[in-house]
Amino acid sequence: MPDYNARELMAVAAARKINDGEIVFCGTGISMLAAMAAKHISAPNSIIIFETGAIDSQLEEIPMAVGDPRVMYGASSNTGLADSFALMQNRTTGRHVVGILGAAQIDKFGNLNSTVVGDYAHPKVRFSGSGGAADVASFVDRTIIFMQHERRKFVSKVDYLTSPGWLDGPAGRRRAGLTGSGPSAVISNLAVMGFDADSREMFLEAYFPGTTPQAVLDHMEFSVDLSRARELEPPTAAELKILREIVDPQRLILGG
Amino acid sequence: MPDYNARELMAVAAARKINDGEIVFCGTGISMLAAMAAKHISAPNSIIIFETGAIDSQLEEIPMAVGDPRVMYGASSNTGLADSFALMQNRTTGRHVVGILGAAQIDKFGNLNSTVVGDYAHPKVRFSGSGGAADVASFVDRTIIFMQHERRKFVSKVDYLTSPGWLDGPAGRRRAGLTGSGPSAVISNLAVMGFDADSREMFLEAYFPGTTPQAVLDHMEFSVDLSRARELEPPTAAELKILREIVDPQRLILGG
Amino acid sequence: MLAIDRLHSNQGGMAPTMDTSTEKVMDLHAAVSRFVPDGAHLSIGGFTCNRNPMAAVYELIRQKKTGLHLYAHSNGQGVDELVGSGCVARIEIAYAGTGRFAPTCIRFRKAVESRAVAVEDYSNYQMTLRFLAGAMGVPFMPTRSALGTDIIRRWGFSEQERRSDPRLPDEKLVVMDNPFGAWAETERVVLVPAIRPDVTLLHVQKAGRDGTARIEGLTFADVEQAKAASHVIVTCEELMDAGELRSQPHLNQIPGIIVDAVVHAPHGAYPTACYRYYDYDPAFLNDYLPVLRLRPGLPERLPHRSHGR
Amino acid sequence: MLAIDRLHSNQGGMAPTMDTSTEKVMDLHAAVSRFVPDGAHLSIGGFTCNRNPMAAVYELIRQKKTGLHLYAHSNGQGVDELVGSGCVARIEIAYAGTGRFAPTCIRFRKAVESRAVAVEDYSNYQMTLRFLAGAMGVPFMPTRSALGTDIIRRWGFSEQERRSDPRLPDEKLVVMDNPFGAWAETERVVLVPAIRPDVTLLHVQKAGRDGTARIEGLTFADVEQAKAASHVIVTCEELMDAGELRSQPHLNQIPGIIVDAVVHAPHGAYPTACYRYYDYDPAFLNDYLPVLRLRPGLPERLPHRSHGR
Repeated sequence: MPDYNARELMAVAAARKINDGEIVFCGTGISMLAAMAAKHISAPNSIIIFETGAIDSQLEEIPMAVGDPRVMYGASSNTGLADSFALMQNRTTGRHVVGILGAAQIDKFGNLNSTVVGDYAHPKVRFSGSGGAADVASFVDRTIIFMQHERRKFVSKVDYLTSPGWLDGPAGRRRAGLTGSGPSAVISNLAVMGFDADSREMFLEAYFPGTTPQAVLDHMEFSVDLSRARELEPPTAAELKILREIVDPQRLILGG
Repeated sequence: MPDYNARELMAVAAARKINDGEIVFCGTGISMLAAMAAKHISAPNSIIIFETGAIDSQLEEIPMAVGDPRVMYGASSNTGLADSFALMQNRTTGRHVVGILGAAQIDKFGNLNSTVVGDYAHPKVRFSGSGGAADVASFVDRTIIFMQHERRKFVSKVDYLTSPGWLDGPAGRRRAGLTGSGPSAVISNLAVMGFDADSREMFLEAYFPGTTPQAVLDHMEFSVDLSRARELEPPTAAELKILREIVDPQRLILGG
Repeated sequence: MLAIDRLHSNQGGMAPTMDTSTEKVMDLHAAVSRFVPDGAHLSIGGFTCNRNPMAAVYELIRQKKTGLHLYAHSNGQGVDELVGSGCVARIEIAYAGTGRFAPTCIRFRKAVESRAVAVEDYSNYQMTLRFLAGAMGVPFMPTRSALGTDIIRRWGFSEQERRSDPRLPDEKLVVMDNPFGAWAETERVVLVPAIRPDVTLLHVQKAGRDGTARIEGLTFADVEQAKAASHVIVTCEELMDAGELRSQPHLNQIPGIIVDAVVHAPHGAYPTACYRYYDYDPAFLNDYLPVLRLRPGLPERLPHRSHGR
Repeated sequence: MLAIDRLHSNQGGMAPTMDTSTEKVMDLHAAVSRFVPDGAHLSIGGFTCNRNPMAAVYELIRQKKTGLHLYAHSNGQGVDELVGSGCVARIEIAYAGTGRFAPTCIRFRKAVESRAVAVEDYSNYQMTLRFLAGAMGVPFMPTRSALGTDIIRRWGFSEQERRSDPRLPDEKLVVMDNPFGAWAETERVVLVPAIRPDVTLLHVQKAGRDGTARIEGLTFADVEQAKAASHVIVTCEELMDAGELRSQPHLNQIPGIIVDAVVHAPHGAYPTACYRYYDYDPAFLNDYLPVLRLRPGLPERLPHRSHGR
């Protein structure tokens, strides 16, 4: 079995979650690797879009931000924010989008906070804010969330609900007026979490090789069902080769 | 005094009504001549826009329709309908637009019908419909209207109110929620009509050389104030030269 | 997977699908038979005498489509041919006319007067906003256009007809006080409902095999009409490798993923204009009127002159 | 007539004007002093590490502007420099960050934590729609974005502050049932209010002396921000004769009539990127963070490195 680091494992775990024919909404960093890798693994007809206006990017070089001019390379069409988010809100195209998001805090229903720690009016810590995350989480039919697995990040209640997950449970989104579905997976540096089809609560789907279900739980403020947990299948040699030789040969995101 | 035909007189009468620095919304035909002539007569910094998306057209050749590719020539920007009407609805730019319109029927408040004669559900005669006229008449601060002076066209009540004039009087537009002002002039093949600053009712401002106030009235179903009427100053040699040699040397619109 | 494989019925219309495949070229007959059933809600691009998708329109006529529900802002020849050929049952429109040629859209007018088609009137901007709302996936857009007019007061389709047809919104439009007070110097707005056509037909200058499309010159409301639709058929003057178009993605208004069929149809806008390829044909458009008066039953006679199918 | 001659007060803001003249070139000092008074409502173009109007931002800092009300979607370096230099009193924003470099927007964060600036949060699309509403002259736009979240529930400016300030809408946003039933599969929408900035600052690749401007590559929300504003200052890499730009009007997004000042400012987006002219400067952006930590009081030290004013 080949050696790999946590980022490689996370990128592969996410890439495996992308279905053929889907539109992948990418943020900066590891989500780009996952989207690019997916096209070479199991989703050759998936396409990549950016909120900044690039539709069906070919991504020759890895962009350092979604505002990076590199996102335009080989796109089918290239405009601006208004068109890009309209495509996600439109039900013909939007329901085919899988959004890849990250956040500072997540709760058991996959609601995300990327705004503040503490009270909104008197924050202890201020983050960058929603960006397009609240839009994507509102519009598209499913999201995949990247997180660092820490107790202060997997919290019982997010300090500020920036991006809607399943809100307060199965009927939460519908009651709020949201049409798409909520998060389908959380991929952390320790595990892959799913969301129960009935309760919409987070559960442990797979733990990374070298850790245990209990170790994952120790890094969370709330508890989740462990009964369905299995050890994640490590990246194959073929997957790692794609990631290392095609997607990020300079290891800009994969790191040293 | 030089000879001239009714179209030349109408074009000149309208051109004189265009102020410097205004944006002229043009339709097809004689309104284009008026807008082009105005730039050479008294409004060098006026500009011409088309609903089809051309902003600040230079119009080398006379377009035969607002959808004609010729409207794009030398424009500052060229897009589509959404941008063009947004510019008219926006209060920064919209309040500088003078719209030139035409219609099948007009009433004393300058309300226009370009949709049907007879009942809407069972029309005796169907016309082309609003096009952008209702939009322009709703958004901009003033309009100039070209009409053929006939009794069945200057009517007590329009069969269908397509484009708002002053609606039912001075407070009509405000009550309906419209922000701009209504029509400022009607230019026909017999006369120039104004709208009273208080009552917003049509009055005879000037009759064409060769006709009389009473003759104008004979071509209308409703009566108007004649007390302010004067004979229209005929086109000057300079105005006719501009029209004939610069604006429409092939007499495509001016006719034979 | 071809989009056609995923077609299934949805409230009597066609379900929206999306196609990320890279090969969507087919002939006009196939495209129209696959994506335009009788009774489809259809929109066509272009404006008066410019870039009407005439080749596709004539194919609809050849295939004797009936019961179409047509959406148009200012459309000329395309609307008149479809209405005159008996393809259209209902039409929502702002303007029917070609410009200085056959400005009366005579067959449209006659059909409305004889009540052979049901018509509902809007303004150009209202229709544009309705397509934009469809493209954006929202139920309506606000505007001040036509407040106080019969466009607001008179409906072409009755309340009963609307409520019994799930493909029509229950209201023609809704007038509402501004919930933000007088913000934007606006006391009142009219909300115009989104249009979601089953199919939009566009004629463009350049298209790629993957559906990427480039319009040169005026875009009218074509982009909004395409993005609002469940299916899009693009006819083009030049069929190109997608890579060529993708080397300048900022010039492409239509991303390939929203397109279902790409048809190579040189002169596909004739007798209307196609910027940089050909002008409108004034002789044809002038002849149209007297020919129709003489031989109203022969719409297919004319198109043969150009693209001969 | 220069637009400046027509300036007059309007609800404490600057009255919208329009300028059809063909010569709008001035230097940056003149443009900023004329069109950006203290307390102005300002929006700046660009996105994270791309095409921020940095030359204009540094000029605002040099002129020690105070009390600015800033509107931004995802802005990085421009926002952080303005906030860090004490120019900004209030900010409505979706995201403050530069991307992989100085992703924390440290001075913005610190200012919010210490309550040196008042902040109100929206999403990127909401901010885009708010600029679009301003550009379209309507009071609001509808969307489903952020329903059920604290973006809807938590306001940054109090109801009292809103009602006493005619330049702010009375509501942050309004949630409303769809008046068209479930049309467009939507039961509820949030209406986001139009933004009408007093001034928008844009940096573009090419501009004409008449204000006509051409953006190459991603346009972000620059076009909407410009059209929404009462005044527009455009800085450009290349100052061109208007005729050159007008020979390809479909490539120009900004018509000259909405622009008040054109400033020739090569490298005017540095250290952020300007497509086809220069990339972002990773060394500068990496240095920014430690330099700020050491010498937080010296924002003007850095820009000298590039355009040396």
